[in-house]
Amino acid sequence: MAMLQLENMDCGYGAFHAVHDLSLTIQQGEIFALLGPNGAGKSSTIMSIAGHVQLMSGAIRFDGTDISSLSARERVRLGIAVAPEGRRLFPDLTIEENLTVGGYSLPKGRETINKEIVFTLFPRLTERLKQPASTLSGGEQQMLAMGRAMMAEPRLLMIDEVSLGLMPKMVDVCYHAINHLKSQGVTILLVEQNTKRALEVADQVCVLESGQSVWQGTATEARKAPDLIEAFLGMTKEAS
Amino acid sequence: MLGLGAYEISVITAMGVAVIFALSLNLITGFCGQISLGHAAFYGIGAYTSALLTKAGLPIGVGLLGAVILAGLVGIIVGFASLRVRHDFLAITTMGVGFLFVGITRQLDFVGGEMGVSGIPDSGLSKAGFMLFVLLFVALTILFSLHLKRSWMGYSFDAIASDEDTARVIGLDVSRYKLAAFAMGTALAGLAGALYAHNVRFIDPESFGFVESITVLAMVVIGGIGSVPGVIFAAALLSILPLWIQFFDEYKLLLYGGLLFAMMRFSPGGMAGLARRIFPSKTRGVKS
Amino acid sequence: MLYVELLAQGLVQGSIYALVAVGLTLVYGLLRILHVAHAGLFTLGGYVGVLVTNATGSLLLALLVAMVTVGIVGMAIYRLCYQPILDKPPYVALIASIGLFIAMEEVYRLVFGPYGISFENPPLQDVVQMFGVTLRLGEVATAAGTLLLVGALAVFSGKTRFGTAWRATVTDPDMAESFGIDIIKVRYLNFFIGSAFAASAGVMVALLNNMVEPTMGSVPSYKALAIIVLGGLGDVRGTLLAALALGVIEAFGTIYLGKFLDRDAIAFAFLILVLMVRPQGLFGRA
Amino acid sequence: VKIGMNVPLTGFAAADGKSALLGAELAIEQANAEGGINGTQIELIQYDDLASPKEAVPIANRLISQDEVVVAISGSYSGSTRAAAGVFQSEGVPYVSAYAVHPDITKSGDYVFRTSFVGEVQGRAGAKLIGEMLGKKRVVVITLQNDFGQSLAAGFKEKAADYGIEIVSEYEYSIKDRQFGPIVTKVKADQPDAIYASGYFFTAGPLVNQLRSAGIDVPVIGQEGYDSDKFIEIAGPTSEGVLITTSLDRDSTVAETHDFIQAFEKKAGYNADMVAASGHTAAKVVIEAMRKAGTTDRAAIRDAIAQTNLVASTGTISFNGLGEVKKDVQVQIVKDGAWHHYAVIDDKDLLAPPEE
Amino acid sequence: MTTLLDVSAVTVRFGGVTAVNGVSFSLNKGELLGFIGPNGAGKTTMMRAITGVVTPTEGEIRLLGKILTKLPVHQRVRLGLGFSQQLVKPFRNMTVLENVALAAGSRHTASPFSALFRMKRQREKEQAAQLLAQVGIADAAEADPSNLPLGYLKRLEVARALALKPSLLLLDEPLAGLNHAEAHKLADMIVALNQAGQSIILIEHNLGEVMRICSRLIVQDNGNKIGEGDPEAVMNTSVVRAAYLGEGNGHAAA
Ligand SMILES: Nc1ncnc2c1ncn2[C@@H]1O[C@H](COP(=O)(O)OP(=O)(O)OP(=O)(O)O)[C@@H](O)[C@H]1O
Ligand SMILES: Nc1ncnc2c1ncn2[C@@H]1O[C@H](COP(=O)(O)OP(=O)(O)OP(=O)(O)O)[C@@H](O)[C@H]1O
Ligand SMILES: [Mg+2]
Ligand SMILES: [Mg+2]
Repeated sequence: MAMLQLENMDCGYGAFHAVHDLSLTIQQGEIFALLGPNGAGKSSTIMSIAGHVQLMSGAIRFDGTDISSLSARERVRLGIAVAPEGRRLFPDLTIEENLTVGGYSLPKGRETINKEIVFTLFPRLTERLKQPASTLSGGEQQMLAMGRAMMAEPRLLMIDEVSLGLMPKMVDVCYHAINHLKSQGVTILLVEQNTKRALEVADQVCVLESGQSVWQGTATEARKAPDLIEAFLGMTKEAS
Repeated sequence: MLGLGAYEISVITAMGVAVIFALSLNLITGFCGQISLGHAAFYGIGAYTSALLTKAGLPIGVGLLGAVILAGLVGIIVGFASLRVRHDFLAITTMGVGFLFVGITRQLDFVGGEMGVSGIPDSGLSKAGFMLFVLLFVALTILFSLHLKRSWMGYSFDAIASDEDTARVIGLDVSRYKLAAFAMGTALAGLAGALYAHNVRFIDPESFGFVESITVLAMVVIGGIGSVPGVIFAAALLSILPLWIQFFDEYKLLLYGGLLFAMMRFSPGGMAGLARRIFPSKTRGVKS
Repeated sequence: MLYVELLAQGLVQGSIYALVAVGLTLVYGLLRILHVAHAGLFTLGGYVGVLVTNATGSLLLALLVAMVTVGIVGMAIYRLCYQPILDKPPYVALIASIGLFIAMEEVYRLVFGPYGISFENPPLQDVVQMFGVTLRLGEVATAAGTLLLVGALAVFSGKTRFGTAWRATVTDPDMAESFGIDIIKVRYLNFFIGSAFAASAGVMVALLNNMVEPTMGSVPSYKALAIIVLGGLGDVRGTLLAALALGVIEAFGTIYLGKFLDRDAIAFAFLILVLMVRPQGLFGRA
Repeated sequence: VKIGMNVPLTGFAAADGKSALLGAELAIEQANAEGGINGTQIELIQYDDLASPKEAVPIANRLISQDEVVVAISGSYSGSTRAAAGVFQSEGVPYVSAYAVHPDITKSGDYVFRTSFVGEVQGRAGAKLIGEMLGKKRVVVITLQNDFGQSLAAGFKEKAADYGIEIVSEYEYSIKDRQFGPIVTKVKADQPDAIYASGYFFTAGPLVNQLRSAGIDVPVIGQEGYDSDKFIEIAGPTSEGVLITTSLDRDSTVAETHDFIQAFEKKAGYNADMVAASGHTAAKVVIEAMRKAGTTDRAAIRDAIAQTNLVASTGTISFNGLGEVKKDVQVQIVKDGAWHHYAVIDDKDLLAPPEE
Repeated sequence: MTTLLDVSAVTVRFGGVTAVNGVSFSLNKGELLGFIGPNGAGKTTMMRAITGVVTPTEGEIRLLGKILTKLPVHQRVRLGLGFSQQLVKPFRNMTVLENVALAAGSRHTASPFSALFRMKRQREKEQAAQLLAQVGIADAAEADPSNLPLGYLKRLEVARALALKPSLLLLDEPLAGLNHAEAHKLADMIVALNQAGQSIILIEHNLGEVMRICSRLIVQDNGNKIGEGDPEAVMNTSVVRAAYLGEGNGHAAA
């Protein structure tokens, strides 16, 4: 079943269109990778689904209903959570409090359970429960951002730049977490610069360039089409 | 007298003083990003210094010079405080400096205490002559402001106003720049205060209190913080607004307050922002 | 004994400061606005308090009416005045707020007259003796009420889930919303509580002076700013302690330093001294 | 003919400005009803000066050069009156201050007059009242920190010893204060026989109330700043017995004063106070002088003002060489919730205003 | 070979947390040193200690023999440190070009007084334009940094640091947020700089690029130095593999 559908979506800032006429469909339970060079409009797409970047035309359907007029708060109640670009943690709040806010849309009872899950995935966070988020290292912040989004028990989890600033071992941990979530039935939309890594886990792929979709298909197809990789993702042979 | 009546001359003189005063704060707050809620203290220091020096028989030139120097020196001291505290903490610290100034002058007998200083000598020029004298300083202040804005110092101020820590990372000695801003801005405020003293010829502590500090900040913000033409325009306008709207009688101050509010509410960029909206220049974006 | 009495007087004055300043802290904490017009709401509270008491004879009712109406006016001010300029630099809101404050004072003068109004039968004028200190009932009620209200608020904002949500809204409203926090509600509630506190202070001051005047808010308009800075900006407990400390400093200062510095100058001299040693305020985090 | 006036109509001083303006208007209406000045009607031109020196200078220039007023009066506070006086003096326009107390106002020159007491004079009268008439010797002085309070205190202290007064201690407060807890506490410990407290009704009302609530029941002596029904309203029953030195006698049998009190109440809708009477007196002084001079020549009018000998609402007015008023001091007391006659001090030597 | 930077036994503590624990290393002129380690290992903290944003609890840092430890940030920059931060911080009230030109004019801004008498900016703007082209964001020269995607801002940071003509360039994760091609290009540029004589310390998690371009590696974990030397050799030690690399994935190490 289609969980999320973007229909001819245009979004942007003021008069500036960051994304034009984007249509895509994400199925329940799959991992969808949004790829493309800097400034392609990946983050804008995610933030528009989350309700923060202005939708200019088109529709965003979640479970079949158009949610484009809903506020960000109503969207999280439907099960959409985001780990945004730049993490955007609450800097003055401690790790623990950041997680509490993550679970704010749920009844209080779920909070403890979900925290356990996050701590199992990212044990590093347990060591620093009372440390303000602003003083965490880059990688720790990334873990907390993912953990915070997981606290909302989302049905659709959007992660912008999964492996940004993470050491190789930590990248593994994060992808492990993503696979784990998938196995729980969570749908995942991810943005990733590490194309190779993304193609390993994704089911579907969309490549954006200058705000437009230039290629869509399954990850298997993408892996089998080196020209495509060459053309759109900018990977050169020697780097891959 | 240039075809102007005594009233027009006194109005233009008052406007001129206000313009110098507002531009002096614009150096600190507009250019360097250091908000001050106690700027009237330096205006007051200038006024008192020149008043007392000239009353002691010294020529007005010495009075003005003394005002500039003393206000600037005290400004540097307060500038040192700005190195410790930032943003809103700085705003409130400077506000405290303003209250301290008033509190101290009230009790200091040799500056007249509560009674203030009256019988301050006039410039020795005619009313029109003094107006031209003030306008000369206005012109110099404007030229200096424009020059500063275009110099590398103004460029560095921009960086400090935006992000002090990053300014250090590109090698700027932020402390010295901030001190320089305070020294220049407060010295100019001292000049404005001295001119005020010789114009009104009576000063008392209350004339340099919190209300005056707020008024001058309002001039800067309503003009469009950092914009030289905007601040000039706003200072000239706000300084005579109470005289202009006399016919509103009882509703005068209500109107004044309402205008301050409405200006910020509907044109947060001040007059400079308003002008930009009316005459838009080309907008900047990624050229791709 | 004299010292104890001075201390008591200082604490009473401090608790009035606290009631006004806590509202300001809430607004500052949430929106980073130096909300000078807050002092105008304090005055409005005083007017409503006196008018309702004179009409009904009940101070308690008057207090309640003042808190609710002023709370609502506070929300309206947020909606009409601040919300549209939230994304602008802070001094924009500061000047707007000052303009609003001037206009409010003038409205009070035009509507209620320049001389101010008083209680026909001032309540709580009896004198009580406690621990050898003589206080008016009104003063005792002020101090006790403040501790109760501000204490409850401190617990609420520090310990509860809603308090955490409130603090999250402070730094990143968009993200807070993305996790289900109703930021509009948080802000309205914030203005309501802050303004209601100011109103209660207004009523108590009206009672202690038996007078409200249009310019009653002029001292709180800047002193409350000093207090929230002293308290570390945005922290309820810090504000309470700073307000009490300032009240006590002023009480002793008026007697022993009054010849050299006026009350405001004493307060600000203290503030500057503190900030030079602790730039983040008495109770602020570095 | 035009009379100019600068007066605060908005802002913190608006209450006094309103009284002063209404008082002056009343005097002009009365004069116009009697045929104005030798047949010509008088017009009052007033501007709001916010009680600020900065505003007062252009306003004075405007009154002189645009409105071409013949004389001017001040219904404002010291700062703006002092600043405007310089302009009027240098342009040779007679200027009469209604109730501003700053000693330097009349020192601006020979065109500047004042119909109210300088602070020192009233302070001396206060010393006589306490030391001699009430026979109290241990006195606490509570001084308002402004020109008014300072000059009162100076006059009081100057004469205190002459009347055998010992000043136990002195406290100062700011015009913004309404809460006097610490001072009251300390005064209680001082155990004085009487309290000499300067202030205005809006500071003195709370002060007296707080002194009495704390159980201090020695006499409190104030001055014309208290002189308003508002004082009694604010201090409530605790105002009973408070004495002040002032210029307006509520129980006066002098027709001029009596009539003024009634006419003012009719015009304003509230009871006359010292400021209203002073505004009325200042206007009346310039009107009488213009009548006597019989010309609009400013120098002639100035001379006529200097020669004034006039019965006005605030007593019989004449000026000394400096332009300071010579008149008796009224002592009023609060009885049964209203101001009433208590005594008159007419000691010419004691009340002699400064000559320079 | 001259020693450019000498870090000896530096420890940094924040309250109870020891972010850097007695680390020593040195850097020769002309080197391109990779500084790697797990998340939270204290790399950024070490860099901040070098630049003066944090004060080491213990230890000493020298640049060309001169002790830096007591100097404020801007003086260290003037002695020849240039750095690009992990969290980007552009000046938001000027264009991208102006951001870089201001740094390029650092000789004008050494003292406020002399800055007041210098006006011309043309040369610095040209230099800035050149640097922007070098890092690959010439198209954004006139843009307002607030509207730029992260990938651009990262490169703006690098260009601004380069504009200072530092004798030692510190780069904290400059490649993060860039895609393969962009990262590769920027890495090539770093190599080119290095070959032109620029000494560089590079903090980076993009191991592929690190292994490709660095001549020497230092590995830090939990505040402690756990490895140093030739990249291949270092990466093959078991401590490093355990701490840093994932469960046997074939990181295209070189
Ligand atoms: N706040 C903003 N205001 C105006 N324009 C913006 C804003 N944020 C982004 N843009 C513009 O929108 C376009 C798309 O940016 P977006 O951040 O969505 O790209 P991205 O694909 O996420 O890039 P990256 O990989 O660098 O994160 C860019 O041209 C950018 O300049
Ligand atoms: N001000 C601080 N207070 C408390 N702990 C801090 C503070 N600053 C940093 N830390 C801690 O010090 C450790 C080292 O942080 P640092 O930022 O140096 O790591 P890093 O090696 O750069 O990591 P990353 O690769 O994730 O950026 C982290 O665990 C961090 O939480
Ligand atoms: Mg992005
Ligand atoms: Mg780091």
